[in-house]
Amino acid sequence: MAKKLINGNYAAAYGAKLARAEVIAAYPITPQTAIVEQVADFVSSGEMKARYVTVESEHSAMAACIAAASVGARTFTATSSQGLLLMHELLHWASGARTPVVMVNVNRAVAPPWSVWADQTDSVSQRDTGWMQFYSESTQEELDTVIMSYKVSESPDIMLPSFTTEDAFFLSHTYEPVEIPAQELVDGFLPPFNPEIKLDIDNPRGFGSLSMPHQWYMELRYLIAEAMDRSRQKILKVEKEWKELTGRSYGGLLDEYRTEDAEVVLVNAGSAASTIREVIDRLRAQGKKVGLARLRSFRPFPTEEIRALGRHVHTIGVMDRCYTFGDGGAFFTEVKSALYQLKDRPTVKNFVVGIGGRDITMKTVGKLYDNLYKIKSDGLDEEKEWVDLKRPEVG
Amino acid sequence: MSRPLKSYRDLPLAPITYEDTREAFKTGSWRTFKPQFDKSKCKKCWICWKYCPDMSIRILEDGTGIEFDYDHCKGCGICATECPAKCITMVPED
Amino acid sequence: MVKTPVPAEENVAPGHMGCPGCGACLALRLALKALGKRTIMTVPACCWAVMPGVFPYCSIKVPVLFTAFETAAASASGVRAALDAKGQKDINVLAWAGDGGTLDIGIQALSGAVERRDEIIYVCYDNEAYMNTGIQRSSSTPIGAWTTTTPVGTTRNFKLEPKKSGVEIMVAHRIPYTATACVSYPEDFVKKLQKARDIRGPKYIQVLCPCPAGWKSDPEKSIQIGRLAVESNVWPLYEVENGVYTVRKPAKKVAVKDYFKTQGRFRHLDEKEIEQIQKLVDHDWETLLRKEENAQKK
Amino acid sequence: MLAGALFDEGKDVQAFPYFGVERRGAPVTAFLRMDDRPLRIRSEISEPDVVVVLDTFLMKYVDVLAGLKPDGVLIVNSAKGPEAYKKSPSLKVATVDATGIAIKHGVGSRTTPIVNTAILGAMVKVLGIVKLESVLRSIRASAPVKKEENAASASEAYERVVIG
Repeated sequence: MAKKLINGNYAAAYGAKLARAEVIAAYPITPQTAIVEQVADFVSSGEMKARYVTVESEHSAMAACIAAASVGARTFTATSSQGLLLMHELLHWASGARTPVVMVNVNRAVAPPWSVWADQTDSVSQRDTGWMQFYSESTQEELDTVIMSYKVSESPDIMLPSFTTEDAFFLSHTYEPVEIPAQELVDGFLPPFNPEIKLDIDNPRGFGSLSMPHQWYMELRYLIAEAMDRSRQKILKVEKEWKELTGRSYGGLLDEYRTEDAEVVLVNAGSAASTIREVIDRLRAQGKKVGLARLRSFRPFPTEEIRALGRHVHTIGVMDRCYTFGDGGAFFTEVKSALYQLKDRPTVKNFVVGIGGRDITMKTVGKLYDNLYKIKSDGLDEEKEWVDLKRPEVG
Repeated sequence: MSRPLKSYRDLPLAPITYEDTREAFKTGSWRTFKPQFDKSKCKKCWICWKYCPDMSIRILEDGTGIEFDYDHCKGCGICATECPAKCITMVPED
Repeated sequence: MVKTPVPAEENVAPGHMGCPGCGACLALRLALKALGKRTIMTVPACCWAVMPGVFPYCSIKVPVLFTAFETAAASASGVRAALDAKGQKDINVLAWAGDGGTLDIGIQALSGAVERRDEIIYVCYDNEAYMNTGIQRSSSTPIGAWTTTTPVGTTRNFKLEPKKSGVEIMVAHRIPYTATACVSYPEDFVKKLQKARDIRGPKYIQVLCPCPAGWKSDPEKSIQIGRLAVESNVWPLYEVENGVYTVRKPAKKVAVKDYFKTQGRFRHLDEKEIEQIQKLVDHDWETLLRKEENAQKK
Repeated sequence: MLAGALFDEGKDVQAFPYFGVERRGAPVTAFLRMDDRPLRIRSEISEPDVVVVLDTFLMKYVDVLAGLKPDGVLIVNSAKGPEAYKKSPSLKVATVDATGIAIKHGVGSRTTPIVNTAILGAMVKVLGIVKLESVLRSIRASAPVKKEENAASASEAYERVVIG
């Protein structure tokens, strides 16, 4: 097992290479470009036996991937921000067609204003498209999750597309020591993609045909929902296998850190989780029982795990690096709704933080935990707070 | 795999078809006029067969003429218009 | 077996939902006769996305991927890439789209695929408006035509812009082979498809498909109307192979007026307006002949 | 057109097609719901009081009586008498040769006559829910072409419809 100093983008490219993706269709967009450049290198150097379709837009990238997957090829693409938004029509299409396309999305703010920095609004706003969504905390996790995603997505009882996210610059451009699993290890873990039904001249069929209200549309959509529910166990099973092979795992759907006896817990997705772990250890040293619940999977949503957390932790802060202009950030609304059925529900506050790449520092995290303790003693101050916002001077 | 569809359990993974439309859609019901063939005038040029948008004209095995697939013919009248020997006429549906 | 003017095999089953006298139905029937069973199709939103029937039925007898409106060409590129990756040889990848799906919403993907030199045959079946959604104007609607979005009214608001030329756009992409065709000339259409099949790289054919519903014409006259379009030079038949033009000269010249007479969509035009269109048609025809001459000299 | 006439007479009315794969010539179903008080149901009609069949050829493929109330009304475009379609004693059946009438008045083309205005005339007589002149006014308002011929078809069908 060779360790290398690489950044999140290269990790994603290694994931695609080791997974032996056969068709890549991708369009460049900051800060994802190094992924597609590295994949182009792998293909040109013969390290990847793949076809690279240099499409003219992200929309065509996803169209080409869906088509290639329908022929039975393992596909890979990567995008970010505006590119992901342009793909939106076809994200619905990929899940509806049950094509297990695997993608990496570098989480980047959506314009205007223009911003190439970390923000999860792009991926979160794809929550209704039937794609599985995994959020990485580290470059190593990024590489491993790309490979695991193929095994989950391509299993016959799932057959759903998935994307793994990495925060712009905090992961995509940050070089870290990463273990590159051996090709043989990955080959043993991930069998070739060979779907039962595919575009095949010896067995002609129509893919994606029409169905009227009284016929089968609703039932076909129900199958997608069923598969998404089934994916919860599949993700855990696949991660267990990966752990046996590499010793590495990432906490399943909800990656909890020191929550067993925690009085207050922060829920977070993405790279800031590492900073939070550091702050937790320091506060724990001062006797403060704080914890972290990292949303590793946003789709499928870890409803049961969140409920289990809510049964013993009574003050929860949900960090959203996005905003829905509805009832707060998306992680907040979904965590809160998962907790709603509990007999005595915890207090839940929404911290809207790090929008547009604004840094989530240890100081900020400390402030959040202080605020949660204040809420624990004096009750909820305000349900939603934009943290580190440049506010006019008060009084 | 054309099992009868009764519940979502019978469905394939996605809306992927597995049967053609010959039996399922008898579009012959759309006609108000239908073509009739007079074999005696037929010059066996197969122009009618060539131009049929609905694959509803079959050339006889022995090559002596054609027959209509009234299950599917929509009565558009192209064959009657294009036949150089004028041996196809459109008559009202009975 | 009997010798037939076009290949005997049928790769479209009867029972499809095409209107009586539909040019686009004849076009696909002929295309799949020409290309045969070793063909995989991509079909975006268009009449042919609905005409094959509802799940679980499909009247197209070759594998077909129905795709989003903009993506016929991009999907074809994806199919080709997968076939190559899987080592599957000599399979035609046929993108089959309407005029709107090709020259309006899908032109970006088409341009990308052709510029990438992807090994695909792209056929635009051109019924000259968005017919599946009920006859709205597209960039391929001819100048002078009524549609539901160019309804004439009191302001003479018929289609005022000349028809966008898909083939000339493809010539600008230095495409190895592009051609116009018309369902009224089946042998010609089949010949061009088989020629395209044997040429490497991207190929583009735009086939005129009379549409009784949209052109407000008699179903039984669809073939005659297609012929008049060609003979009046409104829709010249020509090929361009690596920039070299070969133009088919009609035996007899028909006035645009006589072509327009067969269709209700032109009924509102007065003498003067038809005369203006006649001039435009003659001008385009001269331009085309000059292109043919220039290319020969090279 | 019928909806227009009912509306002109102050009724609340809904008119909606079963939107499917409309193709010229393909079988199509259209629905109408009317009442004196505001209508609030927004769903398909599965148990109609009245079924109108414009093309008997369809009866080979579609069970047109499906859901029709036992004492409902069936109006058929046919040159035959009502008894040809009287499947059950409680069913009230009426027939009219709308195709013949339409061709006589030159409504539509010889190969595809347009029978709906003739059928409309018959419906006025059979159902008695709207006045003939309201329907004629509605026909003249919305018929794109041959307004008088369409109106004449309706009037003649009003006279000639046979109620079994």
